Amino acid sequence: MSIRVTPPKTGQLPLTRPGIGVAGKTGFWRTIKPIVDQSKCTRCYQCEIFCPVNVIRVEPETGVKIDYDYCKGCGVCADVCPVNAISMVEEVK
Amino acid sequence: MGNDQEVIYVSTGRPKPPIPYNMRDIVLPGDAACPGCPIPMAWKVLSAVFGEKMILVIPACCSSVVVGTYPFHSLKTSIIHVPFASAAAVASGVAEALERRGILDVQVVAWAGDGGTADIGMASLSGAAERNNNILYIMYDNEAYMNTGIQRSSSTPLGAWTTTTPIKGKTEPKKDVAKIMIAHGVPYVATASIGYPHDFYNKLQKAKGIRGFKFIHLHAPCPIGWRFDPRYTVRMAKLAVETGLWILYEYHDGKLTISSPSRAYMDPSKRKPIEEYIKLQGRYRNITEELLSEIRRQMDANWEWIKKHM
Amino acid sequence: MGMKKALTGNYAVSYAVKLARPDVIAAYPITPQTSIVEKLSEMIENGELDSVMIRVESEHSALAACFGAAVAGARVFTATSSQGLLYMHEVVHWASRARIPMVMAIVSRTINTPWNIWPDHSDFMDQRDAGWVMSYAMDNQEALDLVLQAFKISEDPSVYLPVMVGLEGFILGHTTMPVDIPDESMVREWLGPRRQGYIIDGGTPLAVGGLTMPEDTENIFYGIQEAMNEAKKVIKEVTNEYNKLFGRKYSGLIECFHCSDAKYITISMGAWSGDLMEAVEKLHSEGYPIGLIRIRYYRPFPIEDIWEVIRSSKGVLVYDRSISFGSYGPIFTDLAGGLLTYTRNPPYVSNIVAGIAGVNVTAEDFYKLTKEFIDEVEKNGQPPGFKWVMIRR
Amino acid sequence: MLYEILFYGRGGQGAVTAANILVEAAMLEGKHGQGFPFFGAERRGAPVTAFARLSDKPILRHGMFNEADVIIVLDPGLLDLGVVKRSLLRENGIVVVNTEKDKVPLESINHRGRARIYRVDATKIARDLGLVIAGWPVVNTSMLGAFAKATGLLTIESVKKAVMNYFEGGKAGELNMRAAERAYHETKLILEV
Repeated sequence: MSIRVTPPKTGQLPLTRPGIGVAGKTGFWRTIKPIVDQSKCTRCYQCEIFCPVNVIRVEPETGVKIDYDYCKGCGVCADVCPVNAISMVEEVK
Repeated sequence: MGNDQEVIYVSTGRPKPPIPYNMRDIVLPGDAACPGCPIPMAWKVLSAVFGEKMILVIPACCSSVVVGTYPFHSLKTSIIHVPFASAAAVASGVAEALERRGILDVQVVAWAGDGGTADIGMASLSGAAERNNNILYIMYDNEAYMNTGIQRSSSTPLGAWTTTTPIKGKTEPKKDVAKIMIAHGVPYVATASIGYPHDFYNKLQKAKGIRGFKFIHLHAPCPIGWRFDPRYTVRMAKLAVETGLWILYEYHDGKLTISSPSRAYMDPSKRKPIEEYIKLQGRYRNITEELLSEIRRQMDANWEWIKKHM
Repeated sequence: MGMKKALTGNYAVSYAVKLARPDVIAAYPITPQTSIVEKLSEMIENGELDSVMIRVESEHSALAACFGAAVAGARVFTATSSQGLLYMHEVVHWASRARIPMVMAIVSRTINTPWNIWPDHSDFMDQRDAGWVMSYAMDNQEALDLVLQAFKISEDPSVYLPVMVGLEGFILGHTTMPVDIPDESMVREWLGPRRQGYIIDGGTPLAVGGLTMPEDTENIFYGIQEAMNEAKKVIKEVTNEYNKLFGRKYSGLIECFHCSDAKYITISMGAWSGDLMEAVEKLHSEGYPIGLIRIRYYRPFPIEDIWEVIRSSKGVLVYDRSISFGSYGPIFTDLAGGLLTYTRNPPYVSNIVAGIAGVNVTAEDFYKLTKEFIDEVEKNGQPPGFKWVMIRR
Repeated sequence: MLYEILFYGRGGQGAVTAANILVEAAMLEGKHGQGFPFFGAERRGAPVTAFARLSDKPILRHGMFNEADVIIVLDPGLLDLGVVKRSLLRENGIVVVNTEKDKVPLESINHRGRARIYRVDATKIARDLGLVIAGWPVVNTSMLGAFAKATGLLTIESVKKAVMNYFEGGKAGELNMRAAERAYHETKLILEV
């Protein structure tokens, strides 16, 4: 079975492609901000695993890195951290 | 964000092995989910198992909004948005077409909420299950119609407030869709929780290796609809398991097995009091003692059922 | 080699589908459509047809499964009637707005309640705003030919819209007539491989149908209107090709009968056009300047073609076999509205709604009604307007 | 010239099949045909009607009719029940009845002017040939042989070939063909009015 995929000669298709920031820079949504005490971090990866925005990276050498451009400040990372290395602080803008 | 970069994890003596971890790949930052939403958490686990090699078939639900607005979407994978009642049927069609074209390394995933599964999508779900179409159906269960603003579904638990059960709370127990699917005799049924990604991951891996119809009932607390602080999404999911209210198990080859996170709670004395779970949620703020005992009674009955069928 | 076979209208559709070789068929039984999918199931099980049949639990799922398979690259087919079509209506819109080529046969039956299994056009007409190319057969041969052409038109890059082919239940669906079945290898060569505008098969990450803002959505919908306009050309090209290859004599969107010197024109669609044709023939032989336009394609509505024929006529009588309650027959409203884009002074246009719920309208009835229309216009110089004619026997 | 033909039988006797085979036979002679059942629900044992049209020109008209040029009665009991009388036999019409008797009650046929009545014992032919399915003698193919003889509108050769095509050869095809052939020879004119 063969298929030919040829774009239409008329109109736009209702198609979307993967993109970062589909809802904009979601960091603007934040009212509280996660701050990491790297000295406490045990590299357990819980924050990275659960971060719903996928903006946390746990680097074996340097510890937790957060992309604040997109972090929505939900606080899940702070709650799942078993050693309280992450605290939520008032966002100052 | 370096969503394209490949990261190799080096063991640093962590207590638990991490998820093998393409978890970083598919979910792109900046989606339209509410803060603390469990949906992208679950997608990260799917990502770890299937990578780009999945097609999500999504009916009307929060997820159809979470992935964002034309001309982009927030997942580095394929999605077919479909009418509310049709997820399992569309997925069946996609699976048949792929098989016919010899595409065998792509998993078709019907990804629907509790409304799209337990209510409006029930007939098409039952049809696809009975036909044993080669799809993975995941019901992410946030226990109400959250996308339209917290209306009662048949999967809303007893006593929970919603905008359509505004004063008395829901007066009927939660519909147990996993048991309905077991009754279909499909190859694989499991319950899972966003609080236990390793367990969810293992179940997805198992489902990946099974031909035919697979169903996973995924418990997914919603901070907005359940009225709790978004930071507690994972805690809430775990509490549901730790109190024994949500039981993780698998049904495979006609056998029912309790999954490891729930195993300890077969012993009622190990369970946390259900109040610990319920008191954290605004949707239960008017719960009565009578209802609490009824919830306990139903939970015990559920445990009994599972023990009997193990 | 092609061959002739005595086939019911439903079987003629099944044979057309067999020639088009869809990859996936999904259907649900409903009278009077059922024998199409019964025949296709038999063809699949005895090895004549290499397709996958998804035996779904509802019409909603039938079209949904076809939609999914088509998005993933399959040529698909389904068929339904009446309540089944209404039940799948949501997905009917979904498929066209996703610009997915597919073909569906509608074996017309009226809409309930009360329970009634007999044919009129109300189920078909209920889909007229759904963005599907819509054709309607007059006999079993045309049912077969329209289904084959539907696959070609649907998969044309200028169109990329789903196509539904209508035929009346029983009157064609269960009636056996000689049907010429084209040669399989010629059809295969002519149809070519499945074509579509995009594919979602797990290759390049792509999504269809995600949330879209009003302006972008409007733009996407405007494309459907453009595609409909293009479809008019494509339909004519496809019809001509098909005529040449398989020895048919179809014209494009409409078929004309005794139109060239007619002062009065009747317009109709479907099997009863044959009965009307007999009446027109008789009136013509009696000296009445009367012709007939038969609508083969209802969407896109062939207003240009009709206008060319009726621009200098004195009166037009539209026979509709369905009713938009509180308004008129749908062909009439399409025509009357369309005419005003050409002229301030259209010919007298009248509308007769008849044959509702399967009531039999014969050549003799048409003779009488059409003659009355002409006599009335000649006598009163007034269009007789709208009439719902209930024929009692 | 267009001929309209009615078949009266009981559900399960194959009246509709007879109408369809008639179309096939017409097609073999380069003629045009239509065959169809009564539009609606039918139940086994209950009286059924099937319809056929036959013409040397394309047939434009559609749908059921209750005036016919030819009436084929598969079960003589239907005459007594008054079922056949519901339709009108046109001027110079022909009726073919499956019966062992040489007399047919004329008052059970609603005819307009001249008519010819033929008979054939299709039940006996079916029994002789072992054409019995679930206790029912299969008479429809015999009646087609009788149709060819009584009307002359189709040759017996086309009818036999159409029967063969319908059954796609095989023993059933062979037996039914022989039934049609035998009926053709055994069909007799019994009344002319």
